[in-house]
Amino acid sequence: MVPLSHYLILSAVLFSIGALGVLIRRNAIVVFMCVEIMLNAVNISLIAFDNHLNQHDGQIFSFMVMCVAAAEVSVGLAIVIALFRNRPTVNLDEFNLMKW
Amino acid sequence: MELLIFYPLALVTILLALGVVFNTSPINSAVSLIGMMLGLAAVFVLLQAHFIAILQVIVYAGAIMVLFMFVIMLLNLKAGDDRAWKMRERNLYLSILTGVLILLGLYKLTDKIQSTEFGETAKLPDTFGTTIEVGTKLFTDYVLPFEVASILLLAAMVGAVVLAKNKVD
Amino acid sequence: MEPIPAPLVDLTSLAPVLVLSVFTMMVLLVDLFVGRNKSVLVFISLTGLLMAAISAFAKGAEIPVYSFNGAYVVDRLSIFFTMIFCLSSALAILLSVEYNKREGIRVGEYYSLILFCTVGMIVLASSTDLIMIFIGIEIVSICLYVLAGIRRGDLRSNEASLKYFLLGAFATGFLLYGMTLLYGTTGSVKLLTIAERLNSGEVFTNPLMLMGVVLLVIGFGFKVASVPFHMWAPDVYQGAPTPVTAFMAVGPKAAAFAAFFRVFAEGIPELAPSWETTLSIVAVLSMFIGNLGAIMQTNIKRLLAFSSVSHVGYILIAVIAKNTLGSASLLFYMLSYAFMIFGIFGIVILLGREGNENLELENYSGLGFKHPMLAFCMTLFMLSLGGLPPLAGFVAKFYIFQAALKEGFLWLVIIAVLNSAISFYYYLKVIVFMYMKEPIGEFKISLTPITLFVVAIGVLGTLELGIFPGPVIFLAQY
Amino acid sequence: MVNLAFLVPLFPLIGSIINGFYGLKIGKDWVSKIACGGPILSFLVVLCLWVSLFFHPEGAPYPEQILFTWVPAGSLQVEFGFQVDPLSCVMMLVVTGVGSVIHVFSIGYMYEEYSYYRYFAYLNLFLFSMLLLVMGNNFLVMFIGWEGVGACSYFLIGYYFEKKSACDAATKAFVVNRIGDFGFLIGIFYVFQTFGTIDFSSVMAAAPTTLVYGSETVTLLTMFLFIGATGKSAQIPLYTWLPDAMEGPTPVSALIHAATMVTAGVYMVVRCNALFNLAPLTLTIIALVGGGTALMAATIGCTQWDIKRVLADSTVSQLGYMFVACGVGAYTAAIFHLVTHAFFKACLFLGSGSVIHAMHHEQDIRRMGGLKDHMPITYLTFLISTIAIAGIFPFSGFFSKDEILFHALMDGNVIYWGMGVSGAFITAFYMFRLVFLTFHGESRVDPHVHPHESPAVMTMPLIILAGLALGGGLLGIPLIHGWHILGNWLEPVISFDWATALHHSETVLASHGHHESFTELLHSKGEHHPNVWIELLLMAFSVAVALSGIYMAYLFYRKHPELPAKFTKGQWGFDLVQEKYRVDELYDEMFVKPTVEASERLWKDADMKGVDGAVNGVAQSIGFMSKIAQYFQSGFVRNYAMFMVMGFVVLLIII
Repeated sequence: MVPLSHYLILSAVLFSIGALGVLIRRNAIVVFMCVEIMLNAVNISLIAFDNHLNQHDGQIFSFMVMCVAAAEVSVGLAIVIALFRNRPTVNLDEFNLMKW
Repeated sequence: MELLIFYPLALVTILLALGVVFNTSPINSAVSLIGMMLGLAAVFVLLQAHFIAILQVIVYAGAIMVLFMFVIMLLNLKAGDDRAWKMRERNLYLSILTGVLILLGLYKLTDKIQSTEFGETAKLPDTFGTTIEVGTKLFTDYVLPFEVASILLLAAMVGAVVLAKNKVD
Repeated sequence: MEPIPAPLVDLTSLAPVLVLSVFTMMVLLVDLFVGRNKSVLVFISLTGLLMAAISAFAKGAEIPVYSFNGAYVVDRLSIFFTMIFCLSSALAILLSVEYNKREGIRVGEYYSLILFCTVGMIVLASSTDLIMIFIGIEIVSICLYVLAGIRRGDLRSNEASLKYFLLGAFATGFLLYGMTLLYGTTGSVKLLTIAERLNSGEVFTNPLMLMGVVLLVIGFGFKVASVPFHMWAPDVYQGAPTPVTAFMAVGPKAAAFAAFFRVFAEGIPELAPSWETTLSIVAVLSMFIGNLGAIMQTNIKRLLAFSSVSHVGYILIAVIAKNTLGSASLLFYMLSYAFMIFGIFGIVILLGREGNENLELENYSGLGFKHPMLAFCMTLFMLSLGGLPPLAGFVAKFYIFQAALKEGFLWLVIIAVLNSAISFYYYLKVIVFMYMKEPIGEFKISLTPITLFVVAIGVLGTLELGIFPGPVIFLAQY
Repeated sequence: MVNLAFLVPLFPLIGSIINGFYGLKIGKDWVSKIACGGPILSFLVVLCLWVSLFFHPEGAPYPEQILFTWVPAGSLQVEFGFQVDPLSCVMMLVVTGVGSVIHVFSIGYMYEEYSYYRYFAYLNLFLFSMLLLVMGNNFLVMFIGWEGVGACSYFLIGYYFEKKSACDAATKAFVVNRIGDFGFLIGIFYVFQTFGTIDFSSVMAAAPTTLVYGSETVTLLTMFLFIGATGKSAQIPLYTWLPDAMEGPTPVSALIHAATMVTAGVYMVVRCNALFNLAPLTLTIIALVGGGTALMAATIGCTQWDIKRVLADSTVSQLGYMFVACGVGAYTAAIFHLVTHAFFKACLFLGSGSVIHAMHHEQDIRRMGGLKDHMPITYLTFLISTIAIAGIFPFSGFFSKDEILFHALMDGNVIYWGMGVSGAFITAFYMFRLVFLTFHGESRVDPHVHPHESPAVMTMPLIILAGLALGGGLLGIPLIHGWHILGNWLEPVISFDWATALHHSETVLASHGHHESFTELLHSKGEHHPNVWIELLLMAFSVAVALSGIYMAYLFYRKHPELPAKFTKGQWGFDLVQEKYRVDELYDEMFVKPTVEASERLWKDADMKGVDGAVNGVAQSIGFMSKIAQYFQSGFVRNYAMFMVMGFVVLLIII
């Protein structure tokens, strides 16, 4: 029997790795991927809680998270494509027209 | 017994996640992400969430990652000839700051997790996490989010088309 | 295998959402058949918004009504917010008509996205379930990501969209984590059940729950643009098309505040001792950083972005107050803010012309002599934003402070009043440019009627809510 | 009769709207007719209201006209209503009366201006706001007017917007006023916290039985209100905006920055006298601030060369006198001085306007002199007002100022009195310095300028105001019992039930275990009949002081014109005073610069030196913390994300 806290810590570690990726990568697509890691990490928590509480709410929630993730990815990649048409790069550091 | 499966699984997923972050090749990153998601599917199975595990494979590893791959191919991004694929340039203070922040956050999180009393784990029925159970729940108690999600997907679809279609009339 | 029992579906509660969804699909479909002239779409959208606003009262007087196992509610807050959303979307659409023509935005989906966004906002403001709130926020955000980038040929618009999207997705992660922890530690996703369980003291001192609360603050804080999660706001406001900026500053922000208020004041008021401090810090920082940031700005859209950050600070006080007066003042503030912001952006749009949006403050020099009426309206809005009586902004602020004082937050009120004094520094700057500087270049303003109409509505609303706020306050308080 | 009250502010409002929107179309003549018609009609209505008050049954509550419920916010009901009682009636008379006269003067003074209509639109709007301030039946309506006059004053100071100094002065006035308003608003919230209502009549009626004498609550509350008063009435430390406000047209200075708006603070303190009575500490502070301001501004007045600046400093100083009166509880005297000051100071400003008009916008008194032959009417009216402000019997200023000094000595202490008397001496000196330098002696006028007497539309107002400055003192002749018309008139508003209040305080304190007796205090607050001889002696003394001040001015500026230069040359003290004690510079250094700099550093410099530099490894390490600050708003997505995470971690640590 794996204790709940193990799953939660796994989730926390993956979440942090995802956040780290967002902070240090400069490629827009990889940053997306890191956000996906964060969402996935949260799914572990949700399902672990479900298992612990004998409920299905968390699974419904993670189902919705997947749904949202799919929607976000489609829009996000569309944004990248739109950008790429104007300026063929996905380097976040080059998008710095507006500041201060 | 389950712990014996859990630890290697957790280790592999974490390594694959790190692989996503630190890989300089876009395709490698994406493949690592697929691997990580499959690993998570296994974790879900361990948690008896069979339905979600299947979804994880089909939706995430299948559909979403294919989209990623597709875009990477479409934009024809290759490692090496674009600085974008590197990590951000070296800056000692920033790197230290980032590391410290993430570690601090992680430390706090694990600390809170470990200091929390969760009580007894419920005894799970055999039907837990099956498609029937989750489906019943989804179509009775959670029918509203289920339906509203359709609006979300439709909006996302329209949005993606608007942004990505080649030429506006 | 036994058949799944039919779910309990309460369609009248959902009336505005359903009506608006239908009209949205209609816009999508009709767009296929009309040519370049999109005015029929505008007409359909406005009709849809009107119908949705009317149908918000479908439940009649017997509110609050909870439906879908307590996932959805029709109450004072949700009805009033629905009205605000319909109003702000309608104004945004009206502002877009001429702007889109001028700037060559010829996508019919533009209108359907605004309507989708409105559906999301209504869902968000009426949900009492974490899953629903999450989905609602996502509908709103995804529509906004697209709307911000709808000028596809413009690099600034692209950049705004990308920045907003990346940070938004990042914040979504935090929000989701927070909701998860709240669910895990209380065992429910329904706000009512959570409140009940907290009330009975079962799970009170759970450290993980407090962690979840902090994560929620981040998630919601991002959506409403409060310090330190506000950084996207100036850039995105600047880059997005002007009507979308106006829309973003009002509707979605109001929706996020509705959810914010519901989760914090209705779901976890028992945890107030811990989140009060957190939110107070965020509110105070928002006020100061927003005001300090605005002083330096020379671009009117960025200036308004920073000023909106400071306004978020004031509005957060209403959330912190967490009483009925707080919710009423939140409603009132958002309504009056809608009038002011749409009025200002209407003028900003009027001042632009094709290929040059004239967004620098310098472009406003001497407006007071060339177009005294426009300058007068702008002055009115600026003074109202700063909180000069008897304009809407003053009554709104006063009302919020009242709610906070009732709970004994005198120190917060003092800081807020001090900040509203500071804020005059940059609101006056705009007025100084209009009245006290010689014009540079010539104004080539075409006073297009629909945009002017929006400005007029803004003026009327600002004055009405300032001088005769009685009926609206009555509605808000019920 | 009170139902007519809404007409009073309505007329100027209508005038303002018509002139503001259609002013250019209807031509200057109609603009002036409409602009002056509003205040004059209001004045007539006020007269009716005033007469109706004579028939008011004694002891009954004063009528209020409720127009509508403004804020029906559950526990907080705010009515939009007007109050017509003796105090507001006096103020209304002054505002509409002096206002009308100044409007008429403006026709002549401003006729050549291009945006003539704009000026009158603002001026009418100002009058509207001022009337709201005066007539409001609760704190919030007063606050509308309070902010409204600030905004109008802003627009009118910045009327000559081509001049940068005018714009700066306008902004300064507005921002400084806002600081005061901030105090006032907090005060209002505090009042609501304490009383549950913000109606003047209910609050003042409830004060004696709600508050404890000298308690922390009432002290704080009144202090916040007083901060509001210092902002609007230009007292230390917020007085710096008023001298700068002279950048506006001269009639504006007369109306707003002498006769009406700046007295709003005094009016508010008198209106809330029931609260201030219970806060002895606040009263002490008020008296000290008032006395200090009176002295300081008077000394500055001696060194200025600009005719309007001298008058502005004298206004600040006279306002200080009014606050001294408030501080010692002599509210009648404060209002009395307010009224007479409105007369003679408006006359002085208009007179200076007439001079400036004649001299083609020359304001430096070093380039005047000998004007009395060229403009006899202006000279005469100016002289009358100057004698009034100097306090020579039987001009109006003598009575009001003397009453203040008398109360300062009797109800206060010798320090207040000393401040007042020395202030009076300096006042007489610098006012006559002004007269001598402007109107007497050799002409130092630029030979191209030919001064001439102003047209009748400008001299008539001067004559009216000079007449009032001459005879206004009749309102309150203190010696003869029953002759203090103003005192008897205001009695119902400012009488305070000391017995109930102190008794209540004793009981409350006793219930908290503090046994304190206020019997002695109560006794001292009772009727006391001062010796007539003491009063006469004081009068004689102050007249002597004023005369000696005048004589000194005569010596310095008529008899031995070379003396002043000898005295002042190289004196650091003189320089300090001439530079207005460098308070402006001090504020600039302390508040304005840091704010602007902080803003600049955080946002503007960020990318120039910070992020780019850091990324390219060019910038030197200038400290860890400052680098973090530079990541503010750099335009890089990941930096924004970083800030979010940082906020997250910080919040985690806090919780």
